[in-house]
Amino acid sequence: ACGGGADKEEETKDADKGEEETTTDFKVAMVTDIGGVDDKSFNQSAWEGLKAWGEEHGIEEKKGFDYAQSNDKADYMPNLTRLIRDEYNMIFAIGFELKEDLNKVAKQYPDTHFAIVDDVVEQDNVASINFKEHQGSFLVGVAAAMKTKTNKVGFVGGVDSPLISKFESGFIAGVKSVNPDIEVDVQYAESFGAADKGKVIASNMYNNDIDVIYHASGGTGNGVFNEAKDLKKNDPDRDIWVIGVDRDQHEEGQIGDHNVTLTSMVKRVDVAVHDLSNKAMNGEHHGGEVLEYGLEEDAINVATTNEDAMTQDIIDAVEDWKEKILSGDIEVPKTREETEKFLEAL
Amino acid sequence: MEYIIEMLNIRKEFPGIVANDNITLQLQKGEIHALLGENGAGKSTLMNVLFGLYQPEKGKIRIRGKEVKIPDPNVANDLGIGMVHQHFMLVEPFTVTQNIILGKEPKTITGRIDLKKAEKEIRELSDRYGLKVDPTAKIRDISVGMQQRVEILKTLYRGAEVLIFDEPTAVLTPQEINELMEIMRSLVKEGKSIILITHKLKEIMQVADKCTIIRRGKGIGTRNVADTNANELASLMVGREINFKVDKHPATPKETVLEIKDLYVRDKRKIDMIKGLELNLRAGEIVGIAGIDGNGQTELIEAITGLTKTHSGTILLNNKDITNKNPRKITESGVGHIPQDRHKFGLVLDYTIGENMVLQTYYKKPYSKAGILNLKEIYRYAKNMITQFDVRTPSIHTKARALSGGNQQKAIIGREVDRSPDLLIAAQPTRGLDVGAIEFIHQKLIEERDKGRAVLLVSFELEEIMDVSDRIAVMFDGRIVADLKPEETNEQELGLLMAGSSTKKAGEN
Amino acid sequence: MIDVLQSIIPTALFFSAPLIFTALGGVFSERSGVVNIGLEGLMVMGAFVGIVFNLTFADALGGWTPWISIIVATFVGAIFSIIHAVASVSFRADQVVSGVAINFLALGLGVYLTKQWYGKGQTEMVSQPFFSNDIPFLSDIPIIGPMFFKGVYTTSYIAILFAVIAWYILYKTPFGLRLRSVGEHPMAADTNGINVYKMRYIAVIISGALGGLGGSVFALTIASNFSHSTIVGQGFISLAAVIFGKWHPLGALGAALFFGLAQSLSVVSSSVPFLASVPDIFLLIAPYVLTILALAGFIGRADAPKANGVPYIKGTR
Amino acid sequence: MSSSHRLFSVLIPIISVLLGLIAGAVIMLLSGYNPITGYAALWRGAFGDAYTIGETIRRSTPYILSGLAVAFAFRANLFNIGAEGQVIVGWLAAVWVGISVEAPMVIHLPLAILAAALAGALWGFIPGLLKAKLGVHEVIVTIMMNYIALYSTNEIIRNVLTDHKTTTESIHESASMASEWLGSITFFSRLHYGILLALFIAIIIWFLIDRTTIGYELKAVGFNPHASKYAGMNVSKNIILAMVISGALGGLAGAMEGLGTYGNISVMSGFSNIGFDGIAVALLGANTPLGVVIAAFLFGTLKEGAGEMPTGAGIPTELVDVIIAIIIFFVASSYIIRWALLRFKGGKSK
Ligand SMILES: Nc1ncnc2c1ncn2[C@@H]1O[C@H](COP(=O)(O)OP(=O)(O)OP(=O)(O)O)[C@@H](O)[C@H]1O
Ligand SMILES: Nc1ncnc2c1ncn2[C@@H]1O[C@H](COP(=O)(O)OP(=O)(O)OP(=O)(O)O)[C@@H](O)[C@H]1O
Ligand SMILES: [Mg+2]
Ligand SMILES: [Mg+2]
Repeated sequence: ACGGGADKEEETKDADKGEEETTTDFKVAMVTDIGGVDDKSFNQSAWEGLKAWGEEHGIEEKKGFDYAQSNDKADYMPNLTRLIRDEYNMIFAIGFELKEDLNKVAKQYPDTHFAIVDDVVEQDNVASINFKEHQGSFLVGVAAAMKTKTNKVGFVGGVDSPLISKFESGFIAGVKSVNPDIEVDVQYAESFGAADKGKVIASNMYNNDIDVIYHASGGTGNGVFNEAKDLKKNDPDRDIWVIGVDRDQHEEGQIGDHNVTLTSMVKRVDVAVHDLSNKAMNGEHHGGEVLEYGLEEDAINVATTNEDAMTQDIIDAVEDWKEKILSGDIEVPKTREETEKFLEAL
Repeated sequence: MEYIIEMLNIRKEFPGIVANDNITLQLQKGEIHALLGENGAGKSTLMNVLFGLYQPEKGKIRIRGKEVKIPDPNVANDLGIGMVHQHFMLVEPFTVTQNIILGKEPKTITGRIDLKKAEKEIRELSDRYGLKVDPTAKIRDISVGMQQRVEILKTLYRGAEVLIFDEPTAVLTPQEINELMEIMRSLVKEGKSIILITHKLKEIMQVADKCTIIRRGKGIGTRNVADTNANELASLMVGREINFKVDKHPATPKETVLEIKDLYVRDKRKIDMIKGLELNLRAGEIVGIAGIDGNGQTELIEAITGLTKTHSGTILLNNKDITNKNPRKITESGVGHIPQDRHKFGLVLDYTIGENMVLQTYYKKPYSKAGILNLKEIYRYAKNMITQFDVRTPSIHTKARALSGGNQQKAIIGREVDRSPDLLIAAQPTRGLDVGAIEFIHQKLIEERDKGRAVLLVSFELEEIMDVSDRIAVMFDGRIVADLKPEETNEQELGLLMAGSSTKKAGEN
Repeated sequence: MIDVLQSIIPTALFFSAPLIFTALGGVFSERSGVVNIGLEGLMVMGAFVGIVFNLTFADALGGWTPWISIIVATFVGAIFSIIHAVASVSFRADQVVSGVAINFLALGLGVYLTKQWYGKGQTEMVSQPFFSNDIPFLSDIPIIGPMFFKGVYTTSYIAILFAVIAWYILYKTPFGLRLRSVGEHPMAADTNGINVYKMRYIAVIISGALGGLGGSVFALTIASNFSHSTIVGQGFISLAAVIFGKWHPLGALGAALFFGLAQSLSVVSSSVPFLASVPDIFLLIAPYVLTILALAGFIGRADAPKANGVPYIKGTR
Repeated sequence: MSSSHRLFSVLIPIISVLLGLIAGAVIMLLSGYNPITGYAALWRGAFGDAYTIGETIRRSTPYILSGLAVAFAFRANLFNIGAEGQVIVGWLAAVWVGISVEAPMVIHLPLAILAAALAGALWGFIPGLLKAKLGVHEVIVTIMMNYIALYSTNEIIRNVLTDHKTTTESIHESASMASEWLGSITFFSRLHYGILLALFIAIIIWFLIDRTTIGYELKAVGFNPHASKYAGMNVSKNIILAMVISGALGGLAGAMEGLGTYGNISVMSGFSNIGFDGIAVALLGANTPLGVVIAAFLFGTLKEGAGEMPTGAGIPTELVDVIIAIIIFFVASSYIIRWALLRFKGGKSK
């Protein structure tokens, strides 16, 4: 680390020196949010992308790429700073929670390049990586609409926020596009880690004849899966489904010979991280830009692992709508207002 | 006759103090043996040694001639030793039965406590020794006297042959004391032996066969009660002559300080505890309230001091209405109060003795100014008080908890008296204290009277009432039923009045 | 109305079960005079052990895995709680402080070992959690059946059964009488020949066992895996249930069920017509507000065991 | 006697900390790490350079106040588990005023700080009132108030302070405690003037507890409500006052975050833990203001230093929680340390 209480000018010079050396060894790192690098979600995905990047270039972990884990909101800033002073050239901040801290840090270290996932930081040295989750959510909505027999589906959100609203909006739009008569029940647990709350909500939803639940709620979703599997175990003939999020959550849905995971809205943070790392290494920084990764970039997917459940007609329908989105025929709503307009137009 | 218990040359040390130094106590079967000594002389310690709570550093204990070790109370129980502690060892929310059987519960085959069997056994025991108790009542609902009978039953239930009573009468009313004396006699008749710790020489003279005296941890000797008298015992105990008759000049009462008119007070259950009470108190006199516990004394004090709301009636202090004012207002208008339960109400035991000295005045100059304490002034004052009132404490920074009962009481009295209140209420001011301390406190009360204060003394001890008061108001069922001069009455008459069997006005003789 | 009950009662039951177990543990400990702020940590330990054991032995033990897992978690919880017992009974520690240490220790150790053993901050999901079942015959009773006997976890009934057993033990047996006496007036118990320290050790260990059980039941019925956020506050809610239930096993049961009902009601309300218009935020905080109101309104003052939180030192008064 | 007492009160925490660190080293050894590398990383993480020192102080700042909040209530024999909720509402209130009021700094900053204190005080007032008037146990009410604070705050951020966003805008400069100068001497750390305020308040609280009639009454009521009532103190008032002041301190801890560290407030998906950690800080500090300040710095150091352990030595940060637990455990068990010390001393003199 830097030696003791040297004054600011000298340290900045040090950092400059680091910048000059980049051409020979380019270093990339990321700061996780509270979820941690093994959250089976976007942090994990990002780290996988970074590892893949390292592998591609034969770089060793901890030397050329690394991550810093945040256990606490208070950790973001020190983690970012630590990596900067360990002379990483490109630093990813994973998750909208890091937005404010990154905003400050980016101002303080104009010579380091940053990227934020899931939010926008308006600084010349920060690339903002956004995903078109609404697109994927729309498509799983289509799948849910095709699958439901009761014409009732549910959405479980973690914490009500603009990001999760994108999931909600896309999902509702997708469902209603297939059949406007399907009811969508939306509930928030106000936590990404409350499995008990997730289970209570799921129990209530399934009890009210909802047969497909899409969750965008992190660990809270464990409770949703848990409830679905429990019902399935007791009554294997009952058709109930969960739609996973971020990763393919097929594994979470396995119960005996059955699997309650209909599909998952896969968000390839790894693709984006890998891609941007490469670009940065080539001097292409995209600072100040908002990079949108979506269906087109293959950064948003719909999982089809559950072959029994994702029947061909569902897959076909999903493909159809995907085409429509790609072609610009439809604009998937991202917010509640947009959803309202979208539904009126249906 | 052989000894049932012999404690020979017992020595017990605590850090920095030798509580028992070479004490010998020999108890014969079927006798009541008194143990006498000042506060802190080492009586409780000696008994705790016998009961297995403490281990002696030196000395032997023989039971029925056989030398024994008593490592814990269980062993003492097995050896037939039972103890009725000074502070009752009763679990308040439990019933009488539960308390008695605790640790030795009869069981049904299912492992459940056999309450029926236990209750039956307790009824039998209590009938045999004349110990009236209600086996199903909760401890917190029964009188102190009954609680003590429960303690006695506890020992009998465990088959005790030797019963130790540690200051059993300190908390009892005169009636209850008489009952206890009866109980002790019947226990002895049934073949039990008793060790009785008490500060009251009268009681020793009344029931004890022998008396062992200890002073400052040392055994002074054993006397046959029949061969001695109260004066001798007292001087043996204290090491000097004790003046029993309280020295005082006749009172010269002046203007009325306290005037209570048609007072009604209800308790939590909305039952009238005080029913139209009338009382006058003048400067320069001590009025003693005589009465059996539970006849409204507590409510009366609480009403005067503002701790309970009155239902109707007026209380005037120096002609100013203080009815239902808050306690602080009342204190400030000139009322001092020595509460009955010094641990609960008199002191903050976790405060130092210095801090306790300003419990009533901390917010006033010079102890604080604009809400800021003047510690220097507080400590200066406290030091002054502890010398003036002979409070024996290592320093003013000692926690009040660490002081002996007598010294705690002296501290409270000092604090209350020094504020020069026009009205000083003293509730049971000498309970549990040794004669030396009692003498001191009585003197102080009389001094206050002579300085022109009105003193209201509430006590269950007739002797104290008779000795100290200038006027006696007998309280029965929430009313003052008699108002008389001590020299014109006797304990016999007072006892009857307190029991509600007649009424009398001063000067009727 | 019946509809609503049919949907809230089963959820309340599974939601409450871990709280009931843990709160019962709290009742034992506090009845003996040892304050147990460490319930949260004991649950964490239970959840950790339950999940790790389940993951490790699921293949070998098959359908018995969850049962054996909770037994092991109970056992480890008991052992873990000895730390609290040693501190607060033998070392005369401030019991609140020691309980707080338990909370830190359990979470720290649990996550540390998870990282050590699994190389990540959270475990996989277990393959052998508890499943609910319908109770034969009883579940066919109209109205009542679906409310209480359809799709319920056996563990929920065990929890209720445990509450009754705890009541029996505490209020009907010599052991219970002794345990309570130690919490009210240890010196009285001591002079009656009861070993105060032993009783308190036993009580704290029982609370550890039940806390561990509660945590593992939570993990194996609700969370399915272990991470730093598996147990977040359930132990504190259980502590509240102990006090709310006036330190009585059946009271604690009632309080835990009340909390489960309030929680499930707040979720269900959104599908109840006249409550649907209530803003979500009010439903969200409803369980907590209801608890406060219940306490303020009709439960009122509760007296803790007198000697609760006071270390017993032989020979002082 | 009293000098050895003073010696013990210094020795015991030091020994506890040492024992905690030794236990941590043993755990590291057992799990195959090098304790020296581990602790070196911890040290670097906390004091490695000006930046980390700044961050360590910054992290300790709210702990001082939340620790004081818990300690203050304890002195009146009240257990305020609700410091967490008080921190959250204080944070919210501070930011709210910071955003919505326009005024010169001399007015704006104190106003925002005051708002935080008031919000926390309100959060303490409710359990205090219920305790004083109805005898409802403060532990349950404060636990419940934590959740109410968390969820209500999130709702207000989303629907009142912002238009369905997760983070509010930043407070105006005039309400900020952040300092460019402090940042500059610590290499852009977020060290802010809050530390001065926190230390100042610690002194005030010390004064309040030990030197004023208010403190005298609060402690008396805490020790013995009956005697206090007899002495003319208003027991209910004192219980409420103790909770109100305690809550206000919690609120101020929130202000440190809202006006100092972050300058805004975000929707939280879980507790901030500043209040919960305050319990441990208070207990470590033996509920005295000076003790709390020292414990807060210890806590801040360990927590801040922990961040460096995974990157610097590959050791999971949770090890620090284990170490903290062991330290607390030994502080709690001071009796046994005292006993051991006496044995040791006695053995030597014989
Ligand atoms: N547990 C203890 N630790 C230290 N010193 C003690 C302890 N118990 C008693 N002492 C000391 O031993 C001495 C004798 O106390 P003891 O309780 O036996 O007196 P006592 O004769 O029963 O007094 P009293 O008449 O007030 O009941 C006292 O000076 C007291 O300070
Ligand atoms: N743990 C202890 N440490 C020091 N002194 C003690 C201890 N326990 C008791 N004492 C002392 O023992 C002495 C006598 O105690 P005892 O229990 O007989 O109370 P007491 O003085 O008779 O008061 P009271 O009758 O009002 O309760 C007191 O001086 C008290 O300070
Ligand atoms: Mg005694
Ligand atoms: Mg005594």
